[in-house]
Formats: sequence, C-alpha cells, structure tokens
Amino acid sequence: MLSTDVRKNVLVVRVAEKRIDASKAPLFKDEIAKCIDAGQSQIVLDLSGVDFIDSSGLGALVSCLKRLGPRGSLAVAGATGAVSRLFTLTRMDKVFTLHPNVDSAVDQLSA
Amino acid sequence: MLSTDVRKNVLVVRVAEKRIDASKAPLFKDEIAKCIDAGQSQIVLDLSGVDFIDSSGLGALVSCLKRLGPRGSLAVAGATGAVSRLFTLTRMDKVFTLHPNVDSAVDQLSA
Amino acid sequence: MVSSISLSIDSDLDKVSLLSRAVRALCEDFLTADELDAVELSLVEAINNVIKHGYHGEKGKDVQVAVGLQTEQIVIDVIDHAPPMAPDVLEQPSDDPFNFDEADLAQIPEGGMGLALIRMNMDEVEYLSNESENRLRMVKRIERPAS
Amino acid sequence: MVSSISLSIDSDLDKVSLLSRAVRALCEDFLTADELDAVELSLVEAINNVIKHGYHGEKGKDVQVAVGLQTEQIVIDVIDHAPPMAPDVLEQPSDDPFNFDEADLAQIPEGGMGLALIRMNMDEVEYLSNESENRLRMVKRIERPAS
Ligand SMILES: Nc1ncnc2c1ncn2[C@@H]1O[C@H](COP(=O)(O)OP(=O)(O)O)[C@@H](O)[C@H]1O
Ligand SMILES: Nc1ncnc2c1ncn2[C@@H]1O[C@H](COP(=O)(O)OP(=O)(O)O)[C@@H](O)[C@H]1O
Repeated sequence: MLSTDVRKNVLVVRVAEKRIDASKAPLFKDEIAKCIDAGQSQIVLDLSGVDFIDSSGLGALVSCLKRLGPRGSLAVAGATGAVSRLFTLTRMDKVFTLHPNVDSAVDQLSA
Repeated sequence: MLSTDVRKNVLVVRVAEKRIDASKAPLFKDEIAKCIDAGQSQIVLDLSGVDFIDSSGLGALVSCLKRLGPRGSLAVAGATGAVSRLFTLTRMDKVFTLHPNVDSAVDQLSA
Repeated sequence: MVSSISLSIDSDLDKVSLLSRAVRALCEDFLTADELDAVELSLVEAINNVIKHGYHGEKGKDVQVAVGLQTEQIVIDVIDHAPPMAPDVLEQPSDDPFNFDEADLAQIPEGGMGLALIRMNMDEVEYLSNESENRLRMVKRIERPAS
Repeated sequence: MVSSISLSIDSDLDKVSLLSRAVRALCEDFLTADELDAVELSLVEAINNVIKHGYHGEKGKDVQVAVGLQTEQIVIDVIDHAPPMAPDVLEQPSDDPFNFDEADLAQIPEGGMGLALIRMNMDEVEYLSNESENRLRMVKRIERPAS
C-alpha cells in the first residue's frame, strides 16, 4: 500500500493505492503510524497516484498529523482532481501544506 | 437520428446516434427505407459517429440492403472499433463494402 | 479478488445501454478494449433477448445482471423471470447464421444472430433455468499479460 | 430522458468502489468532472455510513442504489434495511465540522465529516424512512451550458 524513501532526512511516503477509502483507511493509518513511531518527524505524503479520498481517508491523515504532534511536519504532494478538491472543500488545505510535487515538498521540509 | 446530403448523385446518410441497438433499429430501418423508396439507389452510410451496433442494428442494415435490391449499392463508411469488429465477426464485411471515410465511398459509388 | 455487484433495469429496450455502460465500466480494468466490446455486445444481446422473447416486449418486468469479478474470469449472469427459452436453442453450432453465401442476398440474415454472437464472444455460456428464475451465465476469461 | 437503473452490493466496504465506479459511468455524459467527483464522494460517504453505522460493519446485508437520470437532475437513492438513523442527524448546518481553528490541532476533525460532505456536494438531500426501508435521496442538478 505504501512505498517509502528517505531524501534529505525527509521521509517520502508514496501511496500505491488509487483510492484511500473506508476499506483502506485503517491500514493506511496504521502504516503511517509505524513510520511515525519509528521516529520519522518530517514526512511527505505523495498522493500523485491517488485519485479518490473519502472522509475516512482524510480522517486517517488528520489522525497521523495528531500523532506526529507539533514536533513534526506532514506535507502532502501531488494532490490533484478529486483529492485536491476534497482538501479545499474541507479547509484541510489550511491544515496540510499542499505541494505540487514531492521535490518542492522535500525542499521545504529540509530547508 | 439521420442527416442526409447528396454528393455526386450519391446519398450520404450520417447516423447521428452513438448506438444502433434494439431500441433504435426499427426507426433507423424505417428512415433508410424512406430514402430508398424516394428513389435513392447509391447510398453511403456514414457510421463514423457510431460506437456500438448490436445484431438488431446489423439486421436493420441487411434489411435495407435487401430493400435496395441488386439495382442499388449500400456502402458503409467510417466504421471503427466495436462497429467494424461486428462486421468482421459476422462476415458482413463481405456483404457491405467498408470504406475508411465518406469521400472514398462516394468516389467509388459515383465512379 | 472476488467481488460482485448486481444491477437491474426494467424490461425496456431504452434502458439496456445504461446497464451495458455500467457493466463496461466495472470490467474496464481487467479486459482489453476488444474484450470489453465482446462483453458489451454479449450482454446487450442477452438482455435484448430477455426483453424481446422472454417478456415479449412488455415493459415493467425485471431484468437483473450480476457481475462477478474473479481473479481469472468475469462472470456475467443475466437473470429474468420470464418463461424459459427452449433448452435446445443454445446448442446450435456457433457460426451457423454467418455461414451464408455472400453472393446470394436472400441468404444474408436479418435476425437470429444474437445467441451465436454471444457464443463467439464469450468463453463459456450456460443457461440455467428453474422454477424461480432463468439465468444465462456468460464467462469471460481474463488474459493477463505474461510477466 | 427519464431512465433508471438500480445497483446493489452487499454491505462490504471493499465493494463500495465498484458501485461508485458504475454510478460514475452512468452519470458521465451529464455532469462535469467536478460534479462527477461531487456525486462519487457523496455516494461513497452515504454507502459507508450505511455499512458502518446502519449495519455496524456486518457483511452480507443489502445495500441498494437507485440512479434516476432525469432531464434536469440526477437522483441517487441509497437504500438499506438497517435501523434508521436518528431523524435530527441530517439537520445540522452544512459546514459544521469544517469550522475548525486550523491553528489548534485538537480541533481538526478525524470523523463526522460524511454527512456534511454529502450536503455540500449535492443540491438536495432527503432521508426517508419507513417500516420497510431507509432511503437517503441525493439530487444533483444538471447544469447545461448556455447555448
Ligand atoms: N431469453 C429468451 N427467451 C425465450 N426465447 C429466446 C430467448 N433468447 C433467445 N430465444 C429464442 O432463440 C431465438 C434466437 O435468438 P437470437 O439468436 O438472439 O436471435 P433473434 O433474437 O434475432 O431471433 C429467438 O428468436 C428466440 O426464439
Ligand atoms: N446510515 C446511517 N445509519 C445510522 N446512523 C448514521 C447513518 N449515517 C450517519 N449516521 C450517524 O451520523 C453520524 C455522522 O455521520 P457522518 O457525518 O457520516 O460521519 P462519520 O460517519 O464519520 O461518523 C454518524 O457517526 C452516525 O452516528
């Protein structure tokens, strides 16, 4: 479901599912929680391969953000279409920093 | 459902429906029959806008061919995808001359 | 992957394209464009037959389609509650109506092509009929690119 | 154009995407990409709610979706046979869960967003419940380009 990669001390998590919906959200949340519990605090979530997220998926993201706490950052890269639309609609674009691509997200988090 | 146009004494009938299926075949057959009964004997059927034909639609075409009889010609232009596939599968490509486009069909019928 | 969904319309020829569009979308990730065309044609022919021959064109009757997406095949059942079709109808050799002499206009078929097309386009076709329903089961194998 | 089709799955979260794919395909000719996204999201939220809250995650229960394609609107009904939801649940103001202070992490919602999203994304939402079924009716108006 996820593939990870460290760049400039930032953990890049690529979501390899087209949909983060209620059937996938619990596992998704657990997998990210593992990364956080392993000590990662600067995380970029690459959603460029995702074309649908529902409120369960979005809730899982928020839950990760809370787990990470103020000491860390969770940035989102490559959200388009229905995914970026959901962030805007729910005002979650004020909560997560949205980046057009992974490179710009990594640059910001590692700066 | 149909729009017609005469070029070099050939009647070009453009089918303005995406599907010629059992719900449309009877009307389709009647409309072409009208053209034939009005005296048209060289007819090009432009199927470039059609993306699906079922056996009722194909049967309607055959019925038009029979109505036209040996004195006339009914050529098919612009069949692609599922439409051209159906002609091949049923050996109807031996019965109707298939042309890539209207121009080449008109040229042949008016020659 | 074993997933199933069922769809239904009433016995109205105007609604067949809706059903076929939905089923095509369901199969999209598993079949090539040609295979999708084959499935769509078979499904439409099967439903047309139910409406025309089973229900004799009467509207307001139930036509149901169950789509099973399995790892190696897609199973499409067309289910109706009309009088069943004659048991031998499905038995004719597959290419029958298309064995015409193209030079003889009278031989070219205007009908009777539906079941033959279904048999040519699907990998398995089976008709199951009992007191409660008729079920035309059509199976399309999923050919995976060798990897 | 008034056409309708009904689709059903069992109450399994893994099957929701199938249903939404089929419904999206049905609506495709009538809505913009943004509107299709809105309908898909609403449908998924509605079905998730039925499975999670109505059937408490139990599989093997019936979830039905009826799609009515009308000249000026698309009507999508999500129908179940679970205990109905509380009548006042739908009444809350539409943007409620999203009125958070983004600077206060604790306020950011992890759930409770589904119904609000449905109300924001559809033009009409209505819940009809009687002895035999619950029906969440969601209407999306078809905006035709001025011509
Ligand atoms: N669902 C059905 N119920 C009853 N009879 C059927 C059904 N399907 C097919 N048949 C019979 O089989 C015949 C052949 O069907 P088909 O090959 O589809 O061609 P067509 O529908 O053009 O006649 C039909 O004419 C009809 O008599
Ligand atoms: N179909 C339903 N059956 C019973 N209760 C429901 C249903 N849909 C929603 N609810 C109730 O309304 C609440 C809010 O639902 P929603 O806004 O979708 O958020 P969430 O599902 O994340 O809790 C749910 O927690 C549940 O108590």
